[in-house]
Amino acid sequence: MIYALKGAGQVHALDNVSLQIDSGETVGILGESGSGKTTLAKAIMRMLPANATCSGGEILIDNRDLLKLPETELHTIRGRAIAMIPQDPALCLNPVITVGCQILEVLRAHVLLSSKARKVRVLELLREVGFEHPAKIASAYPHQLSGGQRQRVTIAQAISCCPSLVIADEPTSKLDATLEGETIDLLSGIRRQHRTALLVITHDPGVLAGWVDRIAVMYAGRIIEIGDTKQVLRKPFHPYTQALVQLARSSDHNKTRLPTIKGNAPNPTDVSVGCRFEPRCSEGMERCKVAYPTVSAPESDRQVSCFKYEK
Amino acid sequence: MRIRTAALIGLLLVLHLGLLLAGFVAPYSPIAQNRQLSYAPPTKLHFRDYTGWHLRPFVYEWMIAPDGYVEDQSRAYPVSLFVKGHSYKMLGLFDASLHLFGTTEPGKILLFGTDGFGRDEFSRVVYGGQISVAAGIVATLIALILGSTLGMIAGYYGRWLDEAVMGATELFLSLPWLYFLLGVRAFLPLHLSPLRTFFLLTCVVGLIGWAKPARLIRGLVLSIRSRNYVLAATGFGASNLYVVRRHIAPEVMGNLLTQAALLIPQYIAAEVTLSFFGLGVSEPLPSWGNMLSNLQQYSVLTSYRWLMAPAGALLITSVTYYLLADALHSRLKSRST
Amino acid sequence: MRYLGFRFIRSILLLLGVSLLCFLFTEIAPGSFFDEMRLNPQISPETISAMEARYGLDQPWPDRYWRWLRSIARADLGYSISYNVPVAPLLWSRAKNTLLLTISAMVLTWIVSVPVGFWAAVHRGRFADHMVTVVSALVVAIPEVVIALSFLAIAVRWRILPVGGMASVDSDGLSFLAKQSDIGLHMLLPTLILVTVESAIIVRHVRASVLEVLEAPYVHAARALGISQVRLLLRHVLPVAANPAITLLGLSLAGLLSGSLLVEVVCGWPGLGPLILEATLARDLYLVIGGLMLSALFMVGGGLFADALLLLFDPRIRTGGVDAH
Amino acid sequence: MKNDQRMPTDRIVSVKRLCKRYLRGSVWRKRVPVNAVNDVEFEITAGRTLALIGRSGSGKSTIARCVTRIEKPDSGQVWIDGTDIASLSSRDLLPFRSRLQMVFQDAELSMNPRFSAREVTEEPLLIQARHAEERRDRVAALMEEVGLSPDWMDRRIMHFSGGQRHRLALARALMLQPKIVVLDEALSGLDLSTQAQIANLLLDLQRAHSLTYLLISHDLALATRLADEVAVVSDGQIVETGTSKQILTQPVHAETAKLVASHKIKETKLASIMSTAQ
Repeated sequence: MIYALKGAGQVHALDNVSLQIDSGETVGILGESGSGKTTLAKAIMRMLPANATCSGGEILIDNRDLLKLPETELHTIRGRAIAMIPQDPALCLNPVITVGCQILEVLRAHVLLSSKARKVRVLELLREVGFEHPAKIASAYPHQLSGGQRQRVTIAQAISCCPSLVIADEPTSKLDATLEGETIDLLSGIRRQHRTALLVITHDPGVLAGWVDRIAVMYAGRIIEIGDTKQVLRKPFHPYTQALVQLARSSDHNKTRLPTIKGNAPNPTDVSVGCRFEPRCSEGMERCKVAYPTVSAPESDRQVSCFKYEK
Repeated sequence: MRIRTAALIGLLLVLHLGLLLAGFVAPYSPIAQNRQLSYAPPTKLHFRDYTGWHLRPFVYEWMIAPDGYVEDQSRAYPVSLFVKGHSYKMLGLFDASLHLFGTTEPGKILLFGTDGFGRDEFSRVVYGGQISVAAGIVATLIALILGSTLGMIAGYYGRWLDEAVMGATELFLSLPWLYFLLGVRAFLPLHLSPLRTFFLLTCVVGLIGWAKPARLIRGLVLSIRSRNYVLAATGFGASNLYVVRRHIAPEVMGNLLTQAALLIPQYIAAEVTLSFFGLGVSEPLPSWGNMLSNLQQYSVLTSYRWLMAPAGALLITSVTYYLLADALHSRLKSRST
Repeated sequence: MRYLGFRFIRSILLLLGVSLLCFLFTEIAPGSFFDEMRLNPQISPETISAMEARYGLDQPWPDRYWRWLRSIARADLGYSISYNVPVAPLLWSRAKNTLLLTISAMVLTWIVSVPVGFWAAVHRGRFADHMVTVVSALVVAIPEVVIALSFLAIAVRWRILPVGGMASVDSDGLSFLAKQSDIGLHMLLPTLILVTVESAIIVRHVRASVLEVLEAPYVHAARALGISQVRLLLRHVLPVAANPAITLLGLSLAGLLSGSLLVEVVCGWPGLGPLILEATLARDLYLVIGGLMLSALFMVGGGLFADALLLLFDPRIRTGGVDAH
Repeated sequence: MKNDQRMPTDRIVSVKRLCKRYLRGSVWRKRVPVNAVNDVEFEITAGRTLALIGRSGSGKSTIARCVTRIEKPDSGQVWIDGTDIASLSSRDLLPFRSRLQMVFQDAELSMNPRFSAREVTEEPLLIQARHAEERRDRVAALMEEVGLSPDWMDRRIMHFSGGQRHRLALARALMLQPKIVVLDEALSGLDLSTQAQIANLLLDLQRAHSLTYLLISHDLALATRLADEVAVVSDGQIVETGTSKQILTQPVHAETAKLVASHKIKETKLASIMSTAQ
């Protein structure tokens, strides 16, 4: 159970979140802003800001618990076992170092290779993420590349040491439509070649459809539904997921009102006992207000925490 | 944070009030010389004598002895508050002769001892402060007014005007300010009446110092002008004046305050340095600068430590100003993000 | 490279501007050296007007300015009236001492303050950081005059450092090496004062810019990729922080030169400072202008040096990306 | 494109041969024109919505800024309600300012952080110095209309969430009862649910005040859902226009085809999974 406090007063960013990712599997985290999905990613990488504390639970990577690891040994894990693709590629590259060197840095930190071999590996990586003439890109500086190219460089950095898990935090939110498609194809391509597990975080179900194995839906710091992508999108259980999926399905007849979820995002500071979606839930019941629904499994390897399915 | 700023402002107010009412605070006239008491150490306040404790402190008179001054224990002079003393012009308006503290004649209370001519150092520090601090404040006003207007014009009206103002600032900044100050002072006639020197000095310091605030204000105005909410305002048909009044001025005002708190101590130091070189306020009139200038002889520096008093006063004033600047700066940063 | 060329032209313009400014000062200055001479009766008015003609003070100011400019180009800065010696060699002999003092003070300041600023920023919040911030804030708050005098007082009282002048009285007899060490010893006090004053300012700037870089997203991203703290600091944080630090180099030269003037006068170091001060007191205009021009030359030279360094360190300028200034 | 000089009557907004060039690059770099807008022509009929779609950097927001005269176009005409405002001086432009409003991309930046909600919303009235007395009620009415509770009127901007700030920006834009509202990527960067709520709000407002929208966006799905006609912009030129249906079903120009293709991939993936959904 990860329970993080942040900012003035206690903000329960994550509450009783447990998630399993097998090697080579791709899991999508679907959640709106304020649902704690980015905090989860940071918690896994042990990159939480100073005022956040993990008050329980553990994070096992190849059954080594990260929470117990001292700070000094962490850098052997980061980039090697887990790597992160940052949300805003435009800002995440050092402006005064060439792109090639920045990838070289990651290799230097983890892989024992001669400097020549490392340079070759960098060019390989750049070609792998879709650059036709990697040499030119390697010698360029970040401000000379476009947004899409910078995104691909950060991906190359992440996969440089073939980590067992790659976390992509909102890989497509800063890009426009066409680049979004290219990034998704790139990510799914990498997953096949490197057999790495992938954790994709986004707020748009459309991004996850078709290539992600399992989806976990998060709301107000809790995972409210987990299941196989196809089944969750085809027959969502939790009312919140149903609304989200409905929103993503764009019907072609235009100028009609879109289905929406009434009310607005939960306030992270208030600690209400009942189910946090209750105020916006169309099928809210008395029970929802009083207690938090336990996790139930209406179908095989599907979990949802909502009183509708509780016997 | 709020208490710290208030406390600092309070301290500064007390300081400035003390300097303003120099006549009242200083027991003796800064110019009155007393040949027998040249380089006398500060008088010691006593509370106890052979009879026992006294609530009212009392002092002894200094007597010249072969190896310096020794206390003449024979007669004690009680120190009392609000004593009648030599008459002076209060705020240059009316004559008054009330002093904050003092002792009965012929006993003398010399908190900071005396200088070469036997003049009371404490009174000179108080009177000198008047000139130095006033010079600092007036120079800062000139520099800030000039700097902010030029900065605003450069930031707002852009292109060639911006180029011209920036060229001028770079020109002024490319000369070390003390050399520049000396240079300008050299071209002004040397012996002037104290008032004209003071006035000339502050203008010179102000005229040289406008470059830095101008560049800061220009940067600020440029950054605000490009913000979306200014574009939105122009979208509603806002005139330049409106944009300046509603969006740019509050931001600039905040920074001006911090700049002022930063510049005043620097310009006081500039005046003190100039007078230290003998180019500022001329001799009879006390100013922290020219009081320090006779410290240049090593003999004075080593044996008469209390003559460093003006340096102490200068230190306290500028440290308080810098602390105030710091507090204002952090308050400003927290408010505008 | 066009960047450096452009900066060079800009500095030439600056120098021209300064010379114009100085020349204007001579114009607006009420009276001149000769006024005093006119007062004393022995010198007849004809000789004064002849001398004025010799210095060409009677021609309209544009051609005087042009003639004066040409003379500067030939490094002949006019004639010092109070010393009866051409200004240029006099200035240059003193300027060497000032340069010696300023350059060594600057180098020392940068060796001291950049690591300290960096170290304080890295240990943000801990005791070291607080200590550095408080001390540097205090030193910045104390005016230079006070610092100079207190250092002088301490040095004089405890006789640890030779005070005043550039070489001890019996320095001619010493061997070359002993002479150098003797000058070095004499130089210690003024340099110490200058370094204290300057490094306080630079420590604060370096610490602020390093802190800013440490918060930058690309540093978080690099740390998330497992790059060790040390390597991260040296390879990622330092180069980015170098840019603001170098720009500061050019600016701090102004502070250093002004400081050196004060310190030279206080410590009696025979540099440009005391010379200009005497010239100001004697109202020897050409000497003062010469001094101003020379100090402007140092400043502009320093600025160009900083620009060259910037070109070396910051690729963004080389490749014409973000306009770093 | 008909190019008669006659002043188009039913078209409330008509732009002809609009050109705008930026010179980017500093003094010692040769000047490079960037997201130039050359020879753009389009029209919007009253009460309808035209969407400008294009990749980032294709110059679509420059067009928006020229139409609302936040920036002065180099050449061309912008007919608003029968008058060409492209070359008007800022003083004559004042009456048109109230008819033409722009909502910026990131709402947070388009509001002065020092202001309270009321100050932000009433700014247009302040500038145009109108309805001094019942300014407060107009602000309350509009805040209610965009779905914000009026008693939040005096809270500072910082306390509002992203979605709420977008609503505030809309309220501000409607303060002068404009006829035409230009939305520069007003919905990108929002969560799906907030995006849907704002989109519905836009539709309601259009119907209630018979507004004309010029929507700038890179998200084809959203644009086709909100707009009647779509114009595709590529490197500062309009390469194709048509109704949302035409654009989606038969894209002609290569750029449009690319946009529609990437949109379609996402669509088909979702649709195939959910074909059996209720």
